[in-house]
Amino acid sequence: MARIGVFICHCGENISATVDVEKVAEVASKLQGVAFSTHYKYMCSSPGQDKIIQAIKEYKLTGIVVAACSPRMHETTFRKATAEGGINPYLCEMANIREHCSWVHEKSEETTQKAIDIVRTLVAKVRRNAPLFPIKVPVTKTALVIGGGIAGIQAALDIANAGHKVIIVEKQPSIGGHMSQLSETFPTLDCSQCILTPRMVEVSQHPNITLHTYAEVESVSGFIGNFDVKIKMKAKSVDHSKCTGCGECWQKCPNKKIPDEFNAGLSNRTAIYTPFPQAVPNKPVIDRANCTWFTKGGKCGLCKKTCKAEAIDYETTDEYLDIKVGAIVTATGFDLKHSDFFPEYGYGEYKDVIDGMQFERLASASGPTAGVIRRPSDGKIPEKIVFVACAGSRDKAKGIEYCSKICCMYTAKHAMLYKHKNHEGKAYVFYMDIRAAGKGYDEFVRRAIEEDDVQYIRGRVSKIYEKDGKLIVKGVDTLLNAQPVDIEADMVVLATAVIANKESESLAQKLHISYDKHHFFAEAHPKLKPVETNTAGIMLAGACQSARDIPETVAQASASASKTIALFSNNEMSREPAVALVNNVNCTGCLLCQEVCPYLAIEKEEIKDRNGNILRYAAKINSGLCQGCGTCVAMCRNKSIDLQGFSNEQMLGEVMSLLNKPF
Amino acid sequence: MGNKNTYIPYQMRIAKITEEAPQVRTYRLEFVNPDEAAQFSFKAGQFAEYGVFGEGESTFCLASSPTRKGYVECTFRSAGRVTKALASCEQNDIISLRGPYGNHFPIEEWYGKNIIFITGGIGLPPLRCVIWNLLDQHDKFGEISIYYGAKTTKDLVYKNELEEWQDRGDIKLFVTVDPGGEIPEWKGYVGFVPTILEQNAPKSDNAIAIVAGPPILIKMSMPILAKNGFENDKIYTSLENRMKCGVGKCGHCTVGKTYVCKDGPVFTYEEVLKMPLEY
Amino acid sequence: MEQLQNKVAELLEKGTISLMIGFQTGLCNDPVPCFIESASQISQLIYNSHCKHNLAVYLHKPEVKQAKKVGIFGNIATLRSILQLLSENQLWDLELTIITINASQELIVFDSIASVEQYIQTNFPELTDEEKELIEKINAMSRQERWTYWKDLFSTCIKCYACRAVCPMCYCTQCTVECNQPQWIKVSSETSGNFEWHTMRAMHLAGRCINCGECGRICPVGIPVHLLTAKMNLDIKKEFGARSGISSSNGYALNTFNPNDKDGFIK
Amino acid sequence: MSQFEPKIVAFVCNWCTYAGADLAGTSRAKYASNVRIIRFPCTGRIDFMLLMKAFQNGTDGIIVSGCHPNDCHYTSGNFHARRRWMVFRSLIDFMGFDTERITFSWVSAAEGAKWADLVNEVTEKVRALGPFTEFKNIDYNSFNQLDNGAIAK
Amino acid sequence: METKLLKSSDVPTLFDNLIKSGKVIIAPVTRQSGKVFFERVYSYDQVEKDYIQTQFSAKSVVFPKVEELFAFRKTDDGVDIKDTLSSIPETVVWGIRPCDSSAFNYISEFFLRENPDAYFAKRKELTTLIAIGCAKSDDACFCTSVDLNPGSTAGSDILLTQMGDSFYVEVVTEKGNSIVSESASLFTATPEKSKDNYLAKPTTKFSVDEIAKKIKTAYNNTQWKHESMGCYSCGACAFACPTCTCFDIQDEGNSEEGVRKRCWDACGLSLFTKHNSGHNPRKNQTERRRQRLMHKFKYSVENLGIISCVGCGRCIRVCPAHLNIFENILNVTKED
Repeated sequence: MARIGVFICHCGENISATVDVEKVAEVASKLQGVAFSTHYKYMCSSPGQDKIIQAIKEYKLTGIVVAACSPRMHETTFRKATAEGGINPYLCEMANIREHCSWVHEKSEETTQKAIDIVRTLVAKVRRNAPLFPIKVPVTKTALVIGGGIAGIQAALDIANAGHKVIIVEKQPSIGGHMSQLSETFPTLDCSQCILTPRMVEVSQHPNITLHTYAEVESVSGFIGNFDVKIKMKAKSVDHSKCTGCGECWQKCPNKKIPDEFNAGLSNRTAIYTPFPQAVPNKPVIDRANCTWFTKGGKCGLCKKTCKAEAIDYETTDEYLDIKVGAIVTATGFDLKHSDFFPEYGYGEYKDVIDGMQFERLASASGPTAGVIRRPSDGKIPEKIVFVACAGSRDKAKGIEYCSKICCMYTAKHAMLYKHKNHEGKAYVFYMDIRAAGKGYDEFVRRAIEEDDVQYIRGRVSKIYEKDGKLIVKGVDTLLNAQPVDIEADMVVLATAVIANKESESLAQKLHISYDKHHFFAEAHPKLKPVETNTAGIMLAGACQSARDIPETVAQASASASKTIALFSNNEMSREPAVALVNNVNCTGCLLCQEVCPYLAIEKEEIKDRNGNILRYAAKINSGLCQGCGTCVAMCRNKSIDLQGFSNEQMLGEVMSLLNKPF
Repeated sequence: MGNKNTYIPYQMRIAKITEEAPQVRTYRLEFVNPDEAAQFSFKAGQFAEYGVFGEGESTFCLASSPTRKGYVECTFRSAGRVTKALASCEQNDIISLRGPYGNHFPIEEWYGKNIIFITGGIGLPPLRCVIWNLLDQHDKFGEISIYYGAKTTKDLVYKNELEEWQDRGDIKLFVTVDPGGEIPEWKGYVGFVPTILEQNAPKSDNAIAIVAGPPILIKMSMPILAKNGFENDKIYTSLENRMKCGVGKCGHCTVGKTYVCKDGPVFTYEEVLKMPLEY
Repeated sequence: MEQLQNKVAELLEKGTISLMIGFQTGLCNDPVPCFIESASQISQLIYNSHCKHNLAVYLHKPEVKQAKKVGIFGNIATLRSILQLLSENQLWDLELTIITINASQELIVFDSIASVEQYIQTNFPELTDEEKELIEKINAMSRQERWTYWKDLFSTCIKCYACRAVCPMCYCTQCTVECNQPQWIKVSSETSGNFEWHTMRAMHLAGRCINCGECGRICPVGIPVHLLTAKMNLDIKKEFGARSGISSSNGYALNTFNPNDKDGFIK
Repeated sequence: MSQFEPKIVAFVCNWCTYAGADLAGTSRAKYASNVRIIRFPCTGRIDFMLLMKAFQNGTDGIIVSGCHPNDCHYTSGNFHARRRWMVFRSLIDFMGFDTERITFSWVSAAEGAKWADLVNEVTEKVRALGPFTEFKNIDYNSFNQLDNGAIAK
Repeated sequence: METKLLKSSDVPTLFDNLIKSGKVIIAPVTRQSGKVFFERVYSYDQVEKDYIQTQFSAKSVVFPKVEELFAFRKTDDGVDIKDTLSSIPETVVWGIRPCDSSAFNYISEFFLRENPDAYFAKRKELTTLIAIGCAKSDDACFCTSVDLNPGSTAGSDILLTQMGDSFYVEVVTEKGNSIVSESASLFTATPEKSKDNYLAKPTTKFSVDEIAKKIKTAYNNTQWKHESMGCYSCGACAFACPTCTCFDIQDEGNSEEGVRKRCWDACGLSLFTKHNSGHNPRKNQTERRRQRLMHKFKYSVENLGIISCVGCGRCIRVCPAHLNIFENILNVTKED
């Protein structure tokens, strides 16, 4: 039968003070299957471990029980020692007679008896332990980056520069994301595009990066190191391999009245278009929803006629691309809450009440006004602008209790930019608190207040309405004991809340990652695993996780990149072998277990005869996905599933021996 | 057995363990109680109930030759609850043994005849007993040839004895492995036992054929033997039905009216054909 | 009855089915299952209010599987069993034609599983009054009384596994009582072991049992085993609002959960 | 005579309650020594058959404990377990088991103190109930053996 | 064979004497399930008087449902084995029906003719059967079809037949005689009488000789499939049957100590013949059902010269599917 070695640790005095270790060792030596038993002052010390290694050799042990502290403390230590002794490390178990016994009970017969029982239980388990071998999973050294904003760009470049292939999927016709829309960036006021566009170009030219714009993730299956992803390539109607990006087509396009997303609706674009001049790739797509050819059924066709490269092809359809990747970085960014849920502020009703992004475009040299700040209604240069921070954020009533984090800073920036461009103009900021905790942030706000004398008013705006060409902003100044403030403004800028991307929920479901009630993706651990998700191999970068500014986003992108690179540093990863296995001879294929698996690790297997006819179905567990919770094991009616390391034999053995029953 | 209580087993001490093949072990068992050893005798082809206390009993043949006294040997593949427990035993562990049970090969009737053994895999052990029995009195028999095969070279049991027989030179030994089961240094045949049998077309005059092993092997070999003129009553085989008691009581092994445990396990092919197809 | 016989004859004729599972008259006019493979046997086929067997259990038989195109005469219980079995990935290897006779004695040949589901919705059977009464009676007992009640009954259990054999939901090729590594339940029949067996059976059927009551009806020693699963079903319906055998897609309350499940009993 | 010391088996999950018990240890909380812990990866792994076995083989009380809802290391093991326990509990109650003898509890890795209290509480409760003999008494005097010739135990 | 008379009013006294004699008394008892079982009784009023047939036969007296063959305990130099033969008590079975008694003849032959079974032998030797002839029968009864009848004495030690307010006593064996002589005062002498008017008259379903003839060729009858289709493959019939003898041998315990038991098994259960390899010689219920019936009416005749069916009808009463053994037999012996 089994030849088990039992090693009782004194843990200095920690155990021996209340437990009679000699007695435990002596009783243990008589247990069924025990070939050797001893006790020692510090089992975890290297002489202690040597005792194990020696005993294994000397007594040809087939199993080890170390009665000492909690396995959470030293299991790995002793399993290593066991391995050194020359037998499979998983043949070693720990009996916890410190935390669960010596420390919690007084010195007494009972305490010693309890220690003995614990040891007996674990001996019974080890008698049924089987050698286990870490599960090797091959790693596909290609990363998928979802989203081509600054987060995605940064992550992609870091991974690509480490020498791994990267595939970027961007749903817009161009990468760049929100950052490409910004005018200047706080706190340094350097031009956003000037720092971004070089990176965009780098991406497009990087030998390790494949870029799929105007594309979306359709489905994701598989597991860490081995994801199978289906990508939907939306029909561009333009063959980019032929297109030279000359621009003839969009100048000719008759359909010029389409609100331009890039300029936040402040200007128009054509049906065949590139989002912005520095777009990457700088080649157009046809927005079929607005193209006469598609809406009016084959009329127009001007672009096709003009295109000398003959790149225009109305026949193209959505295509699907299957790729295999080892890791996924999710960098899908954010949306701005459209302030139409603020009737009292008249957004949408009054042309000159705009949101932060629209102001960015007005202030941007590449914007509709070429950087001159004019109000949308009549193009006049506003003399008074009111900025409203926390328009929606930190407002339970509006369902958004969180802080959007970037508004304080960009509002200060906006006010500053306005003052720099119109020295005579007046800028007011209504705020709740100013959150400027970042390198050079508070200085930046101070500069706005002190050098550019922006008027900061602590209080909320209750109402905005139009009165003979002016926007009347009614608010209170809480610092002047809540006395009402009315300002006649020419333009109002609302710092509206940062919210999750509207597709984020469906994407999370495709990726099987969890998300919070605001649909921001959830990290695996708020402190210690801030960029991982609860699905191994899927990382988070940027504002898809929560509101973030650029520096944070970039830092996190690099963090998720480094996680990916670490994963790719091995050809295969090895996982703990504590996984469930199906006995597919007995399995009835009811597959009721599929439901209970949190990791979707259970698949349907066809059992065929020699001629390939299906005889029956059975469950099959993907050991790459299985995390070994064993929920399926307990719910399998005829015990066709078992869990390595916590097998039915072992657990039943423990129970029976604990009650001192033969089994 | 007389009035002795059939169900009280002998206690046997494991004296020697041989690893034959993956999952296959041979135990040499010695009686804990020497007087039992003295009175214990059996004939080639009989089987016994081997038990692990606390786990239960399992049926397989007595693989050593009755001519070798003082111990018995058994060879088994670890498959079920009992055989797994048996396989986890170590030298000097004590197991239980009941028997010998069943009929035996009518060796005396074979004097002067040529004997052909046809078997595969774990089917050799029941015949090994007969083979040694014959070899120990070889002069009484004609030519002895053995056709034995296994899936792979690894799965061949009694490797040393196969060599020993090879070297004796007084037996024709055809050892083969299934196609794909061979290793580079393999010198024996490659192919299924029936194929090899067909190629070597054994003569049926004054010959006895003994077939044992997996059902498929038996099924495939019979027509070939027939083709070579073996009559059904010259072909012997040993059935291996599920058994519990070994003495014709528990009913598990019945094939029609026949209790394989007490009327068998050794049958001529003629007898087998008379039975319903329930083995 | 002719109606039924003619219909089946027609189905056999057209080759829609090659085997019909129905009822025939047995000893002292009890209806007993019958298996009709040719028009010549049609006359055996009967139907009356005593046709209580749950014929669905036969759908697991290899002999029936061989027939492939199978017609089955089903009372509500049978229909529910079929739905539950479908939801558990069984019966995929059969081409079923399901026939029933509704309350107003009309013959119905279901054209699709969907229509069976439909039919069930409108004819959902609760427990029989007598079952309800018994359960009430047992609930009313003191704990000790309950214990003795069951102990007494279980002590007569001979582990013939008839309760398992007649249950359409007990289709495991190897039941836990037969798996001996480890040996969960003693092979020999002793009261404590019998307790284990019946607890296990009830747990495995809780939320899957479709209350046909067969197990109780046929128990050779007269243990009302069906009450255990019936009780469990009542509780599951109460706690989780789930019912078995009403849908062919999702049918099991215990492989899913609701984060807000009551846990008053948990400290 | 000395008071009856109940035998209590605790089925706990590795991530919460086991760690909780460890914490009780490191913080030197003192509690009744009647409990014996069996470690499972997750409450979802705890098979009701094991609880049955424990009862049948003479435990006087059982504790089943794991992570609080939403804290499961495997996200949903404890939710599934909770449903199973509900059913199991009402089944054995229906069969006349004393459900007082089985206690379900959520104990997190941070609740060392709760663990200690739980053990004391259960120990007291079960001690008050006395030894669990019902199972022990049912074999060998029943119909099965017709009373004629089973080994006297 | 001696015949006597016993007043119904004296039966309790006789019963008390039996109990006083220290023997284990097994008699029909009605359980709360409403079914009648043989059980140990301690007084006459526990005994069920009005029953046609007990749910299970009395074979468990000599062949218990679960029987411990021996207990073992590991010692330093071997294993200590102690069999249970010594603990087998003297037993009297009261109220067994003639069909059951005659079944004892068959199982005795089966267990004792070859490789005699020590446990059975001991139990049989220590068991006395006091049978009571059947005043009533039901549709399931068919003893007359297998050459028995409600008054046959075969296998019994004593046969009682109720005649009005007294019992007609036939003392069949020496064992029976000793019981009678122990309470001699209760029995009055009486001449041989005809009990026929007091006994049930179950209808005869078939002629056993004819069946015996036809079944020789029945193995390949196509009816088997149809006849066994309804069978759920549970063990109820075999467990209820007075002549079914199949059993399983199981160990309980561990290598340190435990018991080796034998417990009833049934050839109808699907795993009965399954090999470890997964190969199952009797895969389908058709074969298993056939095996059971052929054994009753053909194989046991060939092996022991006795039909192993006594027409008690239990298998019919307990069958979940209401399969009917005599109908089956009749059908499979019809010409194909």
